[in-house]
Amino acid sequence: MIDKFVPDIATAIAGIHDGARIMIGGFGAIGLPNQLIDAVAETGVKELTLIANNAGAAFGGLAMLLKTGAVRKVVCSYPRSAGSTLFEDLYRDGKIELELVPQGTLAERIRAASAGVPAFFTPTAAGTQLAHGKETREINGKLCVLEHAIFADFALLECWQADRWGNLTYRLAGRNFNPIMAGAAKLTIVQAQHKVELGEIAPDDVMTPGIYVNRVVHVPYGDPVL
Amino acid sequence: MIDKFVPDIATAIAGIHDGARIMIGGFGAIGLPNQLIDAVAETGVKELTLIANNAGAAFGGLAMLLKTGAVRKVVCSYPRSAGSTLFEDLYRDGKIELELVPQGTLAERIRAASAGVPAFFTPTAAGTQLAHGKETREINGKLCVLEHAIFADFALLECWQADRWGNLTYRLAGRNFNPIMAGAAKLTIVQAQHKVELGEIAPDDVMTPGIYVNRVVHVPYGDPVL
Amino acid sequence: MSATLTPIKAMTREQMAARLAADIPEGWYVNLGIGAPTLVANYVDSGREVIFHSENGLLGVGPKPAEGKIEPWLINAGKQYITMMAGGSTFDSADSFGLIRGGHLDLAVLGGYEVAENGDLANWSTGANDAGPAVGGAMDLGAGAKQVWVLMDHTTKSGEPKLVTKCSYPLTALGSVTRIYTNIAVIDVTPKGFVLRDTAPGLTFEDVQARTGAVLHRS
Amino acid sequence: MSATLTPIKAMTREQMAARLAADIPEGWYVNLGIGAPTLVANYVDSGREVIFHSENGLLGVGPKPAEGKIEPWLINAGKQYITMMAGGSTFDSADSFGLIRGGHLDLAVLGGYEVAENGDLANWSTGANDAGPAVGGAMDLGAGAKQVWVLMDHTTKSGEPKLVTKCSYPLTALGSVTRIYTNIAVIDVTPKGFVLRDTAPGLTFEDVQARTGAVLHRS
Repeated sequence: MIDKFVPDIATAIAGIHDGARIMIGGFGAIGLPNQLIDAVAETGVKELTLIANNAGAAFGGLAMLLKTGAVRKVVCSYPRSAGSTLFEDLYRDGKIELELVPQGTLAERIRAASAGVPAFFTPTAAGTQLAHGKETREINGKLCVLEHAIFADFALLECWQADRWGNLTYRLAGRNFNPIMAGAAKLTIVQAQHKVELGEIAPDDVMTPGIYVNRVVHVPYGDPVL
Repeated sequence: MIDKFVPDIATAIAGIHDGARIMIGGFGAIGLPNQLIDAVAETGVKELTLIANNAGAAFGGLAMLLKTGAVRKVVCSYPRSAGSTLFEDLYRDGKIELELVPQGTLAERIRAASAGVPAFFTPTAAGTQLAHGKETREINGKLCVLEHAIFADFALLECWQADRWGNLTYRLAGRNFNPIMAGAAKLTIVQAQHKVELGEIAPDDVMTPGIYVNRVVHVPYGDPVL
Repeated sequence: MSATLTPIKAMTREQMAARLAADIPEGWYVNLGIGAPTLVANYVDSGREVIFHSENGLLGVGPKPAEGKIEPWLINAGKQYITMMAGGSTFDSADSFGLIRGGHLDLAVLGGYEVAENGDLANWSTGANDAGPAVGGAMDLGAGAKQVWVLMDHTTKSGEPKLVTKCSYPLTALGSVTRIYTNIAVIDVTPKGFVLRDTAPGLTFEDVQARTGAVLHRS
Repeated sequence: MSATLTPIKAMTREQMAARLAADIPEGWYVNLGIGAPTLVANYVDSGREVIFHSENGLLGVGPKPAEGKIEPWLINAGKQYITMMAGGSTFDSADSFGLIRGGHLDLAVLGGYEVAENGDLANWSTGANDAGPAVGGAMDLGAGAKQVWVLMDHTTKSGEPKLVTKCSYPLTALGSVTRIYTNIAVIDVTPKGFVLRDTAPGLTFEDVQARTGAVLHRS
């Protein structure tokens, strides 16, 4: 019998190692796998590369990882946060690297990794600083930039419902980067608000098919806080 | 008030012209907009390019379009049909052109048009006849082929539910190429089994957001027949 | 520059947003950038359906939630709580930016540091020494939307023009801005350059030209 | 070639499918190509969960529907009615082939015209004069699945070998086949070439070698 549920968070994150490339779902404070991130921070792993849309606020999850010095590099579109200068301070002090990627290019590069598309052309960022050093080509009269798929070792995600095959649903704005990161990493680890029986999610309602998911842990933490 | 419903099939297909490039949803007999296709065939338009996974069976929809000589070229992955030699006969007689595309490459090229990705690399078909004349490049140690987005003038789709904003759902295997073609054409025309009130489809259940849809006609024809 | 100019009565951010909102046709799909552009949603006449997109994966964004009626799983790109209208839909970030990059948005309303007379936009970085640069979806919106309208003050706080012949800040997108709504004017970006379309009450063409860093054309 | 060989008792398609099915580990995600590979689903022990994918956008395909229990909106890639298991899911064609091309399938079971000793597969076209060539998802599956097992007769009806040093028909995918289940043997495709893994009851290494168009290695 296939059962992707693991008994606890420690088992869920087992194997995350120094130097790992980790994707983290979420946009702002919604859809972030905070309990998984906290647990990773507690393991004391170092030299991580994080791939995520944001780089954390003042407290919790991502901020904790950054504060403890576990992160060497961040690949993201919007590292700033209204309530915090944590990232800026580390960046200015040269303690963290940043690969800044336009949000749509970031999303598409992650989706490309999952979908077996090693590289693609996009008009986004053509002619700007963020395309410096990248191959360009005019296609259909538009200057385009060649962008490559972003792969990771681990993806940490948050979902609304999960069954034992790893089928997932998300709630409203909690979807964001979570479905596309599932499948872009060698190992996909999910924290789920609700554990449901196989078949409770109708086939047409599954948002992430279980094929992309390796481990699920039931973490009914309630509503996110901004 | 936005209302994408049109009163009848004739209004839905108005404007389809000689030489048009038309995408048609469906896989096998499921999810095919047969009533729209029949109506297009009856208008007598000619020199069409069809972009679809299959090229019709012995009767109905696509077969009728082919029989009437309306189609100059087919872009598809699997023009053969168990019960029919209609396409093969036309092809052997030089009456129809074929651009044969691996199914996944076809789907991704259509999705690329909708998603603003003008071209992408894929390992599929590398080193085979179907990559002849195409640019290739080794990426991450794998030979890949450069493939371009496929755009169309019109997309004819079939859905399960639709509301007046053009939000759509599909039923089981009826989804297939329909959601990705919505958005790859200049004008997207949908036949819907069920007309529902705005808000009846919950935000998380919408499969094709109305932004991709221009016209919807209510055609409650019942179940497809193989 | 500002020292030599007569004081004028500029519009407030709310007035600018209302002015822009009135120009959005019914049925348009519109993305509102973070900051002042977000205000535009408050000024679209409720009898006119305009469908707002939020880059984090939402279409059909409604007004701010009423006091005590917050849905904790609904935020916009600016990380503020929002509501959804009947007919709203959700999707993932790849689909959300496919929608942007694929040219399906009728309009993106963005803030700006500078707009050049050829439509170049600079709105993500004020320079190379920036501590912790951030871009978000600005470049995707700039490159992808059918029209890009910029909502910004006409000059900087120190009176320097923000409508210029050539942007000095790092670019967001090339040649994409089609119209600019400022606190003193509405200006189209056309093949011949900036064309004055409207002014704030009581202002003349010359008032606007004096505060613009490039040639202004009469419409 | 066939004239010089002693007659042997080959396995039926059903026996070949059952032989292959027994080798699929629990928990694998598997695509079954149209034709004979489809039979494999009927021979996976019901106590062992194997998740079948259908290229038209389904995961968790179950057995054939019982008489009179057809769901008209559920077909497989071969356009036959199917059922879905609890835990099944549906998605569009781009997602379905993203799943294939992205290397998420543990296994694709395909039919074949020829397999070369370097793993090249030819299974979509018998030559240039083909009237109405068709490829479907074969090239995507050949390039994308982690393993490709081919289920086919060991020779053509006229006795010509289908396991060869080099394919003569147009290729489907290069170097992707990892194992071949035929009506007389199970053969691994390894860096040194074809390695015999198992034979049909009563057959010897020499029987299989005599019907194979390339060198066969003992395991």
